[in-house]
Amino acid sequence: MLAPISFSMQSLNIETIAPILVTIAGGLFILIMDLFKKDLNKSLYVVISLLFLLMSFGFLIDLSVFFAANGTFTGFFNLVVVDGISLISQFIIVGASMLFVPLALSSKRFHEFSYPEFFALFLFMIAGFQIMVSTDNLILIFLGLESASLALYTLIALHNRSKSFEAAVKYFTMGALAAGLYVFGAMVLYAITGSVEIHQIASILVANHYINLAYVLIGIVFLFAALAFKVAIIPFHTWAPDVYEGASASMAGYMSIVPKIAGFVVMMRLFEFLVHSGLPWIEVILYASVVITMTASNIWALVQTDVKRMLAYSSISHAGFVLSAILIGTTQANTALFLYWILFTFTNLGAFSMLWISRQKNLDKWKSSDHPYEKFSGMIHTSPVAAVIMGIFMLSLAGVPPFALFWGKMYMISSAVTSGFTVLAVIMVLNSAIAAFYYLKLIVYMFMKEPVSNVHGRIYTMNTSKALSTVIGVAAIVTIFAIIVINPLLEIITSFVYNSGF
Amino acid sequence: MEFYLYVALFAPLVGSLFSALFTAKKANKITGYVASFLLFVSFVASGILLYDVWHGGSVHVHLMTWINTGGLYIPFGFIVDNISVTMMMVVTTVSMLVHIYSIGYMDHDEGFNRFFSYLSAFVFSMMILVMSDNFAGLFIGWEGVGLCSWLLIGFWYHKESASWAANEAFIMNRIADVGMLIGIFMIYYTTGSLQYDKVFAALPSASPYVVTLIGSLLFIGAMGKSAQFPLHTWLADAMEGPTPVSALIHAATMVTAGVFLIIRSHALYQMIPNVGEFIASLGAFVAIFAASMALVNRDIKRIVAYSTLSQLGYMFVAAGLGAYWIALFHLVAHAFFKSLLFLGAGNVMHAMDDELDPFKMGGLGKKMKWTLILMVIASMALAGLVPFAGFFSKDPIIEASFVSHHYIIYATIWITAGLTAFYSFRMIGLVFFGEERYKIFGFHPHEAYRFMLLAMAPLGILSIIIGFFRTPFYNFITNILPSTIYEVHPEALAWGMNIATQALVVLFIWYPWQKYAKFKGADKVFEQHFIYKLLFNQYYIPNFYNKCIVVPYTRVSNFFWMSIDLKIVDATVDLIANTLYKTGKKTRYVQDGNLSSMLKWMVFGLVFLLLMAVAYGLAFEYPSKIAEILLNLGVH
Amino acid sequence: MFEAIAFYIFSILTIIMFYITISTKQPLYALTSLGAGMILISGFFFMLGADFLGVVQIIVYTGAIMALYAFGMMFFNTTKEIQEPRHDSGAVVTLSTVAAILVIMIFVGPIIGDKMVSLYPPLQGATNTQSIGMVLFTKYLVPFELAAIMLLVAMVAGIVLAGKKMDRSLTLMTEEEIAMEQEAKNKVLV
Amino acid sequence: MQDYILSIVIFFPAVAAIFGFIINKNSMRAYGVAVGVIEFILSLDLWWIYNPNIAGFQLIEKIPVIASFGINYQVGMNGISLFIVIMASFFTMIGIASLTPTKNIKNMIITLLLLQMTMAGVFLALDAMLFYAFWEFSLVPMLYIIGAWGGPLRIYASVKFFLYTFTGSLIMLVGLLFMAYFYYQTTGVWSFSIPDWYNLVLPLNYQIWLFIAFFIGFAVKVPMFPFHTWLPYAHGQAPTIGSVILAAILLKMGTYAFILFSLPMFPDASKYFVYPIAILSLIMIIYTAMVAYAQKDLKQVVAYSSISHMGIIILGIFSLNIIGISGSVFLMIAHGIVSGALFLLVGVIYDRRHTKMMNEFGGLAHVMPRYATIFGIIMMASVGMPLTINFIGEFLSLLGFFKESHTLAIIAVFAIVVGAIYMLTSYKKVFFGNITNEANRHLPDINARELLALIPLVIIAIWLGVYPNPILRPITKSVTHIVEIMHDKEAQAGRLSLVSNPEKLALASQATREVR
Amino acid sequence: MSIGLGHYLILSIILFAIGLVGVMRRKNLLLLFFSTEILLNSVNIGFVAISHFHHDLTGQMFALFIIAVAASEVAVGLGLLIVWYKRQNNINLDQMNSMKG
Repeated sequence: MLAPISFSMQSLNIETIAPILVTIAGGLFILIMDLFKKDLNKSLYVVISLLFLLMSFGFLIDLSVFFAANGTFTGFFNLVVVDGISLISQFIIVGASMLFVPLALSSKRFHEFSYPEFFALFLFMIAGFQIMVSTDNLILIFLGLESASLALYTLIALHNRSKSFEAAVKYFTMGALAAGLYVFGAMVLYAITGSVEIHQIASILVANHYINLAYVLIGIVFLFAALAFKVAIIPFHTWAPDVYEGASASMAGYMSIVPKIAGFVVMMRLFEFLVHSGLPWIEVILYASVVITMTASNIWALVQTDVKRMLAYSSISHAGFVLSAILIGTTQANTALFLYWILFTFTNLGAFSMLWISRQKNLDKWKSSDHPYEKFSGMIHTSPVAAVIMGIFMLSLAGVPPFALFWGKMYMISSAVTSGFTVLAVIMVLNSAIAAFYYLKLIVYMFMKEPVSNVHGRIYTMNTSKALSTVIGVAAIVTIFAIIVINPLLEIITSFVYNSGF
Repeated sequence: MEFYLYVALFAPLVGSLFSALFTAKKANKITGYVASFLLFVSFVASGILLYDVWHGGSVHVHLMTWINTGGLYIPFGFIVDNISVTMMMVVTTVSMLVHIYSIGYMDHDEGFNRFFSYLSAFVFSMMILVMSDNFAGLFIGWEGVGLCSWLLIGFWYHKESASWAANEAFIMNRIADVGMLIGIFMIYYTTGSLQYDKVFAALPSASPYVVTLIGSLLFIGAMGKSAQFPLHTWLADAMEGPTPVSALIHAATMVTAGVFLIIRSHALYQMIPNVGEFIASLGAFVAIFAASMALVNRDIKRIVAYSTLSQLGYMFVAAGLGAYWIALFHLVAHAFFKSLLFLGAGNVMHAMDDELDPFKMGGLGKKMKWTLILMVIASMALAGLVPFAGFFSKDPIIEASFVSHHYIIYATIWITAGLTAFYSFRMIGLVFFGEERYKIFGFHPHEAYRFMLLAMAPLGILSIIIGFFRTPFYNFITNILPSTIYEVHPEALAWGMNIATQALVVLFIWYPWQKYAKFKGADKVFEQHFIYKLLFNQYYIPNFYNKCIVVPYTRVSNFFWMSIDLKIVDATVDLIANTLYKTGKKTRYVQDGNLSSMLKWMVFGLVFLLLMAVAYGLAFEYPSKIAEILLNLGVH
Repeated sequence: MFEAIAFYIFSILTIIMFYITISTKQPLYALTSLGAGMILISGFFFMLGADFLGVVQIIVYTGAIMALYAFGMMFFNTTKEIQEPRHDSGAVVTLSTVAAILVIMIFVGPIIGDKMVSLYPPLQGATNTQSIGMVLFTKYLVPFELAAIMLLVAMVAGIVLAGKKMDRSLTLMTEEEIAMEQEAKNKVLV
Repeated sequence: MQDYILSIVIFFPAVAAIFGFIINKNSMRAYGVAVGVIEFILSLDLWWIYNPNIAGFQLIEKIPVIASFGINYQVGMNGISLFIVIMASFFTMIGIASLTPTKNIKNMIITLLLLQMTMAGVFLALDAMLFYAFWEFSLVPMLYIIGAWGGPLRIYASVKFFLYTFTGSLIMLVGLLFMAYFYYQTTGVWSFSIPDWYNLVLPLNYQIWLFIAFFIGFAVKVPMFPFHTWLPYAHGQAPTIGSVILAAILLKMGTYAFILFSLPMFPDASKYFVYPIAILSLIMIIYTAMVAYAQKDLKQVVAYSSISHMGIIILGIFSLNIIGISGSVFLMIAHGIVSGALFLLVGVIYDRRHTKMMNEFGGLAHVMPRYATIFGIIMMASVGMPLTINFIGEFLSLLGFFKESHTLAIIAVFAIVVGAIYMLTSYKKVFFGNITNEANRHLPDINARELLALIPLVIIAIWLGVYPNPILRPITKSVTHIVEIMHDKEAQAGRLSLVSNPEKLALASQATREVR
Repeated sequence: MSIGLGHYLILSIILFAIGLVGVMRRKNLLLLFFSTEILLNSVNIGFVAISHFHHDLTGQMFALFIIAVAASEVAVGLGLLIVWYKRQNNINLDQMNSMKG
């Protein structure tokens, strides 16, 4: 008979997953509530979700304080890691989710928000992403990834129109393939090193001087492909435009931020030792990925006719831009990644929210796509404030100072410059220039064209409500006055990233 | 004395500004009177200054700093010395008279006020030009007179030819100004200053090459302003302006600025006699060249203009040979008689309703006695008959060229003296004598206003008597100019030469008188002759300029714009943008919306990365084996 | 020797089964062969001493998943032969073959695993199932719980997606239609 | 208040613009004029406060913004920026005052005020990032002005303008970041402060690359020869006010930046590149002048003439001596005044006839004598008539460059010929001759509102031509300082280090707030 | 001859390749899902084999969780297919191309 295993509750460090537990609890709470009382208004669920997210946020702050004092710590048999990057990325995930949830309170009714399950799934999804970033165990990453993804597919489909089903099915199928690739990659690495924890894999590989390099690279390739799918790196990006188009604008905005940051954090953990391994192959592959992703998606974004689809391609481009941080791999670059992503969160979520509030249900003119450029023609005359705000988001995305994203871009380019990636820096700025064109296209439509006849300015804010306005207001204010928060952000992120050894 | 200097300088400006106030108003005689009066004031002030300078004084003032930066110091400084006061006298005298004359001449013109504004502005610029104590100030005046010349040539802007001529004059002067400006740069670069005194003190220590260069460059400037070949075409075309303008600007003052520049810089040119010789040679060439064109011209103003050109040639001969005082003296004398000639031509034009072709006139002498007399005086002065001004001013030039052993120059300008007489009296003959051909064309000529004639009278008197002031002038001016005396030895030869010249002149007065005073009809045979055509078409030089400079310039400009700027430079930029856009258009259907192909893309990406990984992994693992295989394949 | 024979037989069968799955035009064949392949895979598990996994494989895959698929097949009415265009199978086969060959080429070589330290060895004297239990409830506690959440998510998702509420779409209805519907509902209640 | 006067000058218009949103449409113009006047008075106040004894920057304000990355809000002025700022506010003022009634005048005025903020910001910023932020943001209002109120091709023109300049400046951004990195390498501290950067000596090869990076950004803005094609479109399509500000102020950003960055930071590279840049400038001067001659649209003529003049400015800057640079700075002001006036003048006939094609006109001097006179005066200033403002700038620039290279300067002097050619022919086409087009027969002459804008410009054009000292002296002072910095660095070229005699340069970064 | 880890891995790879081919070829979504199951199953073999030969339980753990994930995926995937089928009345992915470009 086996001896019973015993370990103290203390040793588990249960607080390490406290923020995650809270979100899961939130999801369960909503499900249970629904059991007792049906047909509750969505606003209630929004508030409950917000409250749980807020609690999660509070726990995160608590953990951060602890981290700032004591450095990285782990829980559950070293499975759950609380380090700087997991904390920052969880802040981003939870924060972006808090910005997203109020978008459910649109004045028009859409199908997904009529489900309490929507909010439950949403909270489970957040938990999944939180798990994903706070571990370096490939199994746990996989589980977090899958549970989040499964929830996400459902959330997309719940929008309940054929485009969203199509989007969900496409995303799902490709996600399944990516899952296969991921586990295969994990298998290869496991075969070589006998471990599925990244830091152990790293130390074993380094100890063996990367013997059997080809195996290692194969494993890396499979993992990279799976993660690249998640963050939409070309050629694994093909889901992104269709899914963004099929999903509701609010969901698309959310997708452009949260799943990607989770993916980036995993990539960061995985590639942290590889880019410092001195293997030129890694550098070349990442370099090529960065350049191709930025450039090709920019070029495709140029020719889009639908704003949301354009923003989808632009999100791919931004992801490519940020991937360069992984390539550079210095503390400054990793800091820049998070800084960029925080600023990107506000700007991009703002932009998608603007699309969301202009969502029409049944306008004959624009049946085929929700947000064609023509719809925004002459917006400055009919709905000036909305046009100005949208314009600011576009400028920020294009990287025009003093708006938020410029500072992220600047810091990212600086990190490239500092580490000797001069050509990369130049490519990055040239791509920013290309990107400016399509952002400008929307500005041109909004500010320089004549309004479409028979269109009332109301259509641009048809779907708005106080909650949505608040979200947009917050996003706009942060976008405009980002400069004030950059310094504290930068200091915190730098110290967090540096203290977790990235 | 400073006070008088400022009065002399600024009175014309005040007049100009005063008139300018009325430009938009109807013609008002007041402006003419005020401007003329202020010119008179300026004249008086100049006279006082002359008196002062005559008695050994000299005024040098420093009004204010103009430019002061990085070691460059240029003040608004004015100097009144023997040279400038001479010029001031000429300028103020002629201007004053022309102003008065213009009150009558521009009587019916609606731009009367504007005219006086421009004219006084011109005088002001000219005063700056002659009074400045540095090259920058000189250049201000230089450009200022150019501007006023542009305004006045194009005064009747509704005439296409007038505005064209104005632009031509301005642009051609500008071309010359390039040389001038570079010369000024060079001076500054060499001497570190632009003040005359400092420059001339410093130049001797500069290398001869540089000095030669500076001299040449300044002369290029002078060539433009004084319309020397090959920049001469503007002067004839400038006759599109009102006649008083021609009298003042294109005869008496502005065109002589080039000569003035040489005289002013005599210290410089004395150092470079070879440049001087070139100047003299060019002057001689222009003298005969212009005179030849005047021979056959059918436009009285143009005849006078060519004669001006020719006389400028004389002046340059003198200046080039170092006979600065003679050049200056001829300048003075020429100013008087040539402006008189122009004003006379103006009277004729006035009488003939702006008709200029002398072949349509004839016999005007009966109606315009006074004009005839004045014109004849002026022509005689021009021809150099004893005792008119020309004899005292022009003949010394001929002698000087002889004395300095430049015999070709001598021969050229000697012949030119004859030609001068010829065309002058051809014109007199055609205009004032013979049949009254104008009647065919229905003109009703009349004598000019009394006061206009009165305004001309002093010029007539001066044309007669100025020659007798040669010796005092010599004494006066050689205080600062080199006092070379060109006397032909032996004295008999001198006498002989004088007589020969006079004879030549008389001969060439008599011949056209014979031919044209009784003019019946044009000599058809002669008009078909090659030489006639050549001369009549001004040696085809304007045509040449048009075909070889204006047209190509336009074509090249168009080419630059249409072919280079739009089709290459701009198109390249657009090409980059279009390439990106088209690439996007062509490749966007990589995303064909089919799930199968999306999955294939993923697998393709994976396989590609695998290929890379395996290739690199193997290469990393078996470098020696791969090298061996490659070696077997013949790759080193 | 027995092991080798069993391995090769199982391998060949599995490969054939899965090949049928991906190539047949009869969905029913595909389903059957997939199920067969999965059972064969459990055979490998037993051969490798992973008894627990072998059982799980049979129960979950063949029991649950196959049943779900069979249900789906009936729902979608795909029992008859399906038509699939074959125009671009060349690229497909090339890509996969290249991928396989590449990886195999590498794996023919030795693996460093020989020198490797085992991090979680099976407990001495415990069965496979016991060992798995020991690891699962200590080290892999969090993944285990998370898997539960994941299954909950899947369940909720499946219920929601397949539920009746999805038959009408609020997204596509105008606000007026929604209001009318609401009214009608209220009337029924009253 | 005087301690923060620069910030007030920069941000007052922006604040006013935001308040502008609540102003009624009908009172907007009055509001705009009032704000413009106040801003102009504020900027004149700068001149009053300006201490002529300080060669470097003065009235420095420094507030940390991103302290950990060395980005500060740092502003200050010297004799160079002072006058450009005054000119900018001046043009904003008269631009608003002379605005013809157009649609959406409210948006226009708000945009103009924002533009004024960015212009003041660019010229007063002493932190490279702050500079860059204003530099980039200035594109946005201009984009809107051209794109919303421009001619038929306005969208193409505005987008081209934006993208072209944006691309150039992004490359400059890389240069800025490199510069900061080198500073960090040398001192261990991040800093984007320009006076700090002045203390940095760079090896030649670094200098060359950085110079190129900055050059691309500046050259597009100036615009220099192969990068100039956005300008004719922008000018051709922009509304009058847009062209005026674009030509008068925005183009000066590029040349100002050359003086602010390229010369003192990369003295050796500047020297190294003198000839290539001089040749480009020559092409700009001669070639664009010829292209201007070929134009049929009056506004395009002025646009190309701008490029031609900018060529002289660049040439003067790269004379690398005090005379030339002072002349260039002076010419920046001069060209601002003159080209601004020219565009206003073109706007006058455009308002009346809605066309700018020269063959539509002819004989305008008959019906619009006052207009013709003012145009004539400004044109003469443009062709560099002495005693007008342009002459001094051109004269000094060319004289300065003559010291550097005789041959090239000689070619450059031909600017005065080619300039005269296109200007005079255009003038002739529009004003001289008889009225051929009946539509022009009854054109009203220039009116009081237009005169209000133009007369000050004419007065300035002549006043500063006759008496340039009030602005030439401060300019010279500051230019001398910059040239000294260059010389100090030359002395120890080679290694990445700080300048060895910092006490002299310390003056530059010292916060000197001497109040008169 | 004994069967080593290599054999199992090669089998795993072959099955994975078959899965990939299926994923790319299948136009019927249901059958496409079958192929994804093959992918996961092939990996399972690998994990278990490695686990066996390395005497390490992690591989089996991984395989266990993969099975769990596979089960969840089927639930969600079928749910999605059902809604799609209800709306479009087919599950052929060639009909699924309303978004492209």
